Amino acid sequence: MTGTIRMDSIFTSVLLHLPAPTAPVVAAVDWHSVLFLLFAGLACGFAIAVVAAENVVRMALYLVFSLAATAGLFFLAGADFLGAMQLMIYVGGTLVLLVFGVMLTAQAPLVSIKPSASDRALAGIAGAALLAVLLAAAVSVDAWRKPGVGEIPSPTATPLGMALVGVRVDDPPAGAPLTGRSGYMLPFEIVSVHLLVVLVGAAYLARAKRRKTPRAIDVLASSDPPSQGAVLAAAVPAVRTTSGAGGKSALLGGGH
Amino acid sequence: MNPVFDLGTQLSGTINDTLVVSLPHFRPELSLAATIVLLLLCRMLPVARLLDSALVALGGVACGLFFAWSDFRGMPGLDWSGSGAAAISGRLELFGGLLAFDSLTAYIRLLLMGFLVLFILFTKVSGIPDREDGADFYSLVLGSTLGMCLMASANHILMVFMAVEMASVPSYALAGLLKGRKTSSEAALKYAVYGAGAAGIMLYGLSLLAGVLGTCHLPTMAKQLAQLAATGMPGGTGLTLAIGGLMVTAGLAFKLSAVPFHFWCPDVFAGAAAEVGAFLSVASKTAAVALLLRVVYGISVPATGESHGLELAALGETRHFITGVIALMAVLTCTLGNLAAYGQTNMKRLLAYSTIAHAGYLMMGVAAAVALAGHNPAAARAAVSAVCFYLGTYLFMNLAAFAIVALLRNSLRSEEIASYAGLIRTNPGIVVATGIVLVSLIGLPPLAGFVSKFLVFASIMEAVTLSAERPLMLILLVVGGLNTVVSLFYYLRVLKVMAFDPPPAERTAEAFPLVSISGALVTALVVPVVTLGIFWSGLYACARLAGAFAS
Amino acid sequence: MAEFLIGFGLPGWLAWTVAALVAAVLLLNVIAGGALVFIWAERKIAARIQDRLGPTRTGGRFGWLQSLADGIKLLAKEDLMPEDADGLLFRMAPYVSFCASFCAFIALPFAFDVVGQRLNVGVFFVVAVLGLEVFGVILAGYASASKWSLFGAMREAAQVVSYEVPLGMCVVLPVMLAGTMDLVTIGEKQSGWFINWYLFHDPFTFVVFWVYVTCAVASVNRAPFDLAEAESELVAGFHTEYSGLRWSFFFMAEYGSMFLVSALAAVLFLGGWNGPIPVAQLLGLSDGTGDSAAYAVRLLGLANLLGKATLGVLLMMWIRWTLPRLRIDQVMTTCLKYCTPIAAVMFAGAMLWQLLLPGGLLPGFSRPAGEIREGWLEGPGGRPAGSAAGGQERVKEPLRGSQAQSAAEAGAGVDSGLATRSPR
Amino acid sequence: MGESILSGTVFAAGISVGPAILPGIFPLAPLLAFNPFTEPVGVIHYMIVGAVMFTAGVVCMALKRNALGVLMGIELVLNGANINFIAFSSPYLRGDGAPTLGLDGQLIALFVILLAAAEAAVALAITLNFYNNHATVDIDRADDLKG
Repeated sequence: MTGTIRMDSIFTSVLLHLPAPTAPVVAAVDWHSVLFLLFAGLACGFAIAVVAAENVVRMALYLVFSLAATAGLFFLAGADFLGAMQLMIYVGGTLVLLVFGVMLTAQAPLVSIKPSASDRALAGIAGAALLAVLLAAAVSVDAWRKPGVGEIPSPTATPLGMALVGVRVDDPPAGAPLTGRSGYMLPFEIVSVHLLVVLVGAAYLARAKRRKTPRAIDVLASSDPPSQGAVLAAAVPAVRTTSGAGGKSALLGGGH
Repeated sequence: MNPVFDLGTQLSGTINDTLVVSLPHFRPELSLAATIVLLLLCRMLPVARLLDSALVALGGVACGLFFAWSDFRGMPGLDWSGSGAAAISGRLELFGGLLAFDSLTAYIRLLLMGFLVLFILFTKVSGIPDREDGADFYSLVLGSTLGMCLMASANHILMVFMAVEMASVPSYALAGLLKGRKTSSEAALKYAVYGAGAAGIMLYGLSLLAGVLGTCHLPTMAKQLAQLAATGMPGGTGLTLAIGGLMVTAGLAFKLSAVPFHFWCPDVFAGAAAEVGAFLSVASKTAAVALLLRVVYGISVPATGESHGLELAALGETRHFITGVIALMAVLTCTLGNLAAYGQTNMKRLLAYSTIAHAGYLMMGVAAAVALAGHNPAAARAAVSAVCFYLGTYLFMNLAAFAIVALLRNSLRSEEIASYAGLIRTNPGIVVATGIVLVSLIGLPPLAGFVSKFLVFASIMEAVTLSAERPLMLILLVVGGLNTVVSLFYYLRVLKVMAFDPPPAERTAEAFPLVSISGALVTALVVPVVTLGIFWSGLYACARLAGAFAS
Repeated sequence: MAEFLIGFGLPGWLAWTVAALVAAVLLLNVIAGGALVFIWAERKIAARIQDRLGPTRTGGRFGWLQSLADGIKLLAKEDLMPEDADGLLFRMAPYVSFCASFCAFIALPFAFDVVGQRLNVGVFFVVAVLGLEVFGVILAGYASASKWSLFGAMREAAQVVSYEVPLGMCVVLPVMLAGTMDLVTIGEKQSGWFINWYLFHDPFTFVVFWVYVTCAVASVNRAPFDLAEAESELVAGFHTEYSGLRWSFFFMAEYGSMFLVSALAAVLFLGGWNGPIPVAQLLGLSDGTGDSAAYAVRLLGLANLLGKATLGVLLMMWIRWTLPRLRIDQVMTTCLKYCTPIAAVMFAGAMLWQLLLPGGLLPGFSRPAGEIREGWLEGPGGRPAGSAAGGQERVKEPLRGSQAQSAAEAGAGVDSGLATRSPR
Repeated sequence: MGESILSGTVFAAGISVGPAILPGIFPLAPLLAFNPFTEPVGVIHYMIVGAVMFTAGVVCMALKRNALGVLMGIELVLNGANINFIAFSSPYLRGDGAPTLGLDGQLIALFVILLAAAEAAVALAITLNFYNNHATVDIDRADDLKG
């Protein structure tokens, strides 16, 4: 325990200026388990709250809490870097984006769209069944039911970084097969191409189309009714859809 | 514990593995990635903006095709005579085991690249995308294809998931290509939501499998699984593995549009542009079948080694399970696809159900291959070859079908079957071309579709006689045959409308003549459908080499 | 401290809880006390820049007690909530903001080893948690049921998400130079003369420091990037509808964040707790020479870091009262067209510099030697042992999770979890 | 370890009867015998959290009519899987002799986080596009294509 807990040192060395007594530490409460329970409770509780909530903004908020608590679980499991990444990318990036989307669409009638009671009952039953199956899958493996050995994990940032450039510097875990340990340079590089493509796609969908001169194919009217995004629609090649679907969408389109 | 750790050795090993072993076999993918960057750069520079993005994409893809072809030619044991000399898969593990490079990878990549070349030509002719969207569209298409290439070579759980995501996520955006249209945005939303959900379920299944087996590397997983199976799946691992396996199957089935995960397919095809439909139905399906083969073989057929025989025997039960699941889904998929195609009035929806039905036939072939794997490796190889051959012919058939739909849409402004009525009076050439494609899709001689269907059914027949799955394979055979008969009617109904119904009164525009750029494109796509029905040995030799992956 | 309490016969769990509470309260005081001082400073500085006097009455000529008076006023103020507001979210928002700002302090070192929880991924943790503050603002904007608030929140969301990109790139640069994300080690690697500070490490870090300053100002929503609360257009932006104590929580969060990014800049670029002249080292004092010496050295380090961070906060105030507010498109342009590319190029440049000129241009000033890696070199498997960081023992230390929602569990519980766990 | 204040008094009753009532074949029995305050957690506990999150996500996807709600469900699903991967990778949680993924689990989780971000970006763009065209995010209103 030496040299690690440093808020103590403010107190011990700065304020009290006393050496810490060296009594043996006897604490029967396993704080790791307690913290696990706390974070697990938060993660599960808020996950269920996401399902139960009807207001989409609150759903987003509960999701933030749930995923932040998941980051806590990651820290507890010894995945420090992953915990930080979860907070940074997932909670700080993806969810902000999601909340952004919620804000853009959060008009009064859309904030809480309630599912019907029968849907709810059905989803509840299906969910319970699914949970039972998954729990059975988790519980039935003997090896997973053993308590953790509490082997102290080493910090993972450097081994992760090295693995990402293709060199594995971590020890193979005890009992794991020796083959099949690969470096992860390929996914690290290729995911950048993926992110680029995805950004292009998202930008394409999100940007308003500014066409200077409509093509001949666009001038011919289509049966698709002008929608909310009529500005965008003007530039889209005309393809007549089925008369049935077209009529239906005309009805829907007239509705708003 | 590791032996004495030496960073220098490790690094030089990695560099060697990357530069000398892996990258030379990764050139098609690299050229795709480079083309994507080039496409975006071209848009930034004022001078390069004058360049048509279709040309840039075409250049890059042609490069990729060249590399894929040289890779394929470089495989040992390519035998054009088809005399049955044993082909060798030439299996390599790239990037430290993340990817497998063997004859299947090379073959599927060849198909994908060839498809892309034709596809870009097709989109250039059909006019979607226009110049302004070109760079976006082709970036998405190439990015998605990059993922599909990885699907064909995934050898690691991460790569399985990542490849599926890389292939899918750009496809979601592609489905919403016509972004001002209600149906298109609806199609994109449905595709994205269902696709992401399926990917999530697959990931959970993969996590269970990896957790039980303690590794993420597919061949190692097979080894571990064999060990577990040899000791009788101790401690309830069997249940967990089965649940995990089923969840993975759900994800794969979504990509294959197999029942019961098919419901997105008709809606997406109907809502998205026909061009996107062509891409999804051909490329996406090809890659999905390849990934199915990869995962199924990776898990249930151990790599050759000193204990190969023992492990193969130990995994018999696993293969039985997998065969059962795939065969059941194949039966459902095929039947439902063909039955639902009946009521369709929209050509794209009809082709969507046709795609579903064909996924069913392909899965039958895969089921036969798995059933045979433990009993007769040569027959299993033949079954894989049949599936690969099927994929090759399917490329031309479906691309031609969608091309006809897209080009007719451009001139007739409709994708309804009814609007095709009486086309034979004005455009007999188009009707003949459509007829050839549809008859080939049914699987009637003397067209390409017949040969591929024949090969698959022959493999199932062989599985009936040789494998332990006799009743199941018999069912497959019967269902496959019945389905072919059923499909006859709805394909021929389209032809009947085209040939015998009077043309609609309000039709103003003419369909395109066969002597035009559009007509030339259709001809170029239809000719292989005919020739492959007669001169099929060349493609079959390639497919046989691809089948060698199963050895 | 927990060991100390246990020495008095307290049960372990109680001792750890008390220790955690003390730590939490200490951190809380940094924010609350800091806010008091900084609000007063802001008023004075604003006044001086605008050529007036600022607060002059409460507490004497300089208005020392102005903030305290403000605080009392805020406590006494009626707490209003708009009728259409979403009650739960409206109440929750200030605390979310404040908690995020507060949690980031857990991993911030105030002097060598004086840190709430020394984290192996300290830099990332601080930046990540700081980014969560935006949720409070968004929630406040939404829950207020006011269009001004919502506009402010939307702007904030767009801005913060965008600026995290260049900010992250800037932060990665010192991480690359130090070879670790542990803030304590990063600070320790800059010990010695000021020339060792990463600011002066090479021209690229010097440039990137200013990019960091820009991004940091933007990410804590200070002028000229304070579009979320642009009072000339949006009344008061996201906190238009807030008053009283809840409003003050937003302010505490803002000043806490300002202090935090300044302190982070100090640790990453400005030598952390190491002064420009290594006084302690020249006097022969170090951590090892005895308790009083260690005490003095740490106190000095604490003063150093607080001073640097305060300077950073004052700089932000100076900027605020000098520069006009940017338009939203200018904000985005600054981020995407300037900050991000500059940071990327500087990153590449610093990398090349490390590769080509590892010793630096001035050989006279030697940098602290020793490769600091995170334990994989000193593992048990017969590997060569890496040299230790700053003489500190770096065994594979257990990782204790600690970014709890509140500080209480974060500070302490974890530590004892270890204690219990290790004997197994 | 044994003389825990909490385990000795508060939990003793409930814990000790757990295994007695439930026959050993019922696999949940060891879990009920788990004293959460004094015993170390294992892989199974993380997996339960993962399963609950996954189920919540699936139910969310099936139940919510708001497209953004469905996207939130997807995030939950992916996180459920991620928790599993982390649990399998952790040396802290691994039981004696259990298979473990080591760092691979963390690497996969890392890439899942990245891929989820990419997926969310596209899904969000699609949703906003849908909203532009339909003036709603109610996924049940997306029924033009069921013709």
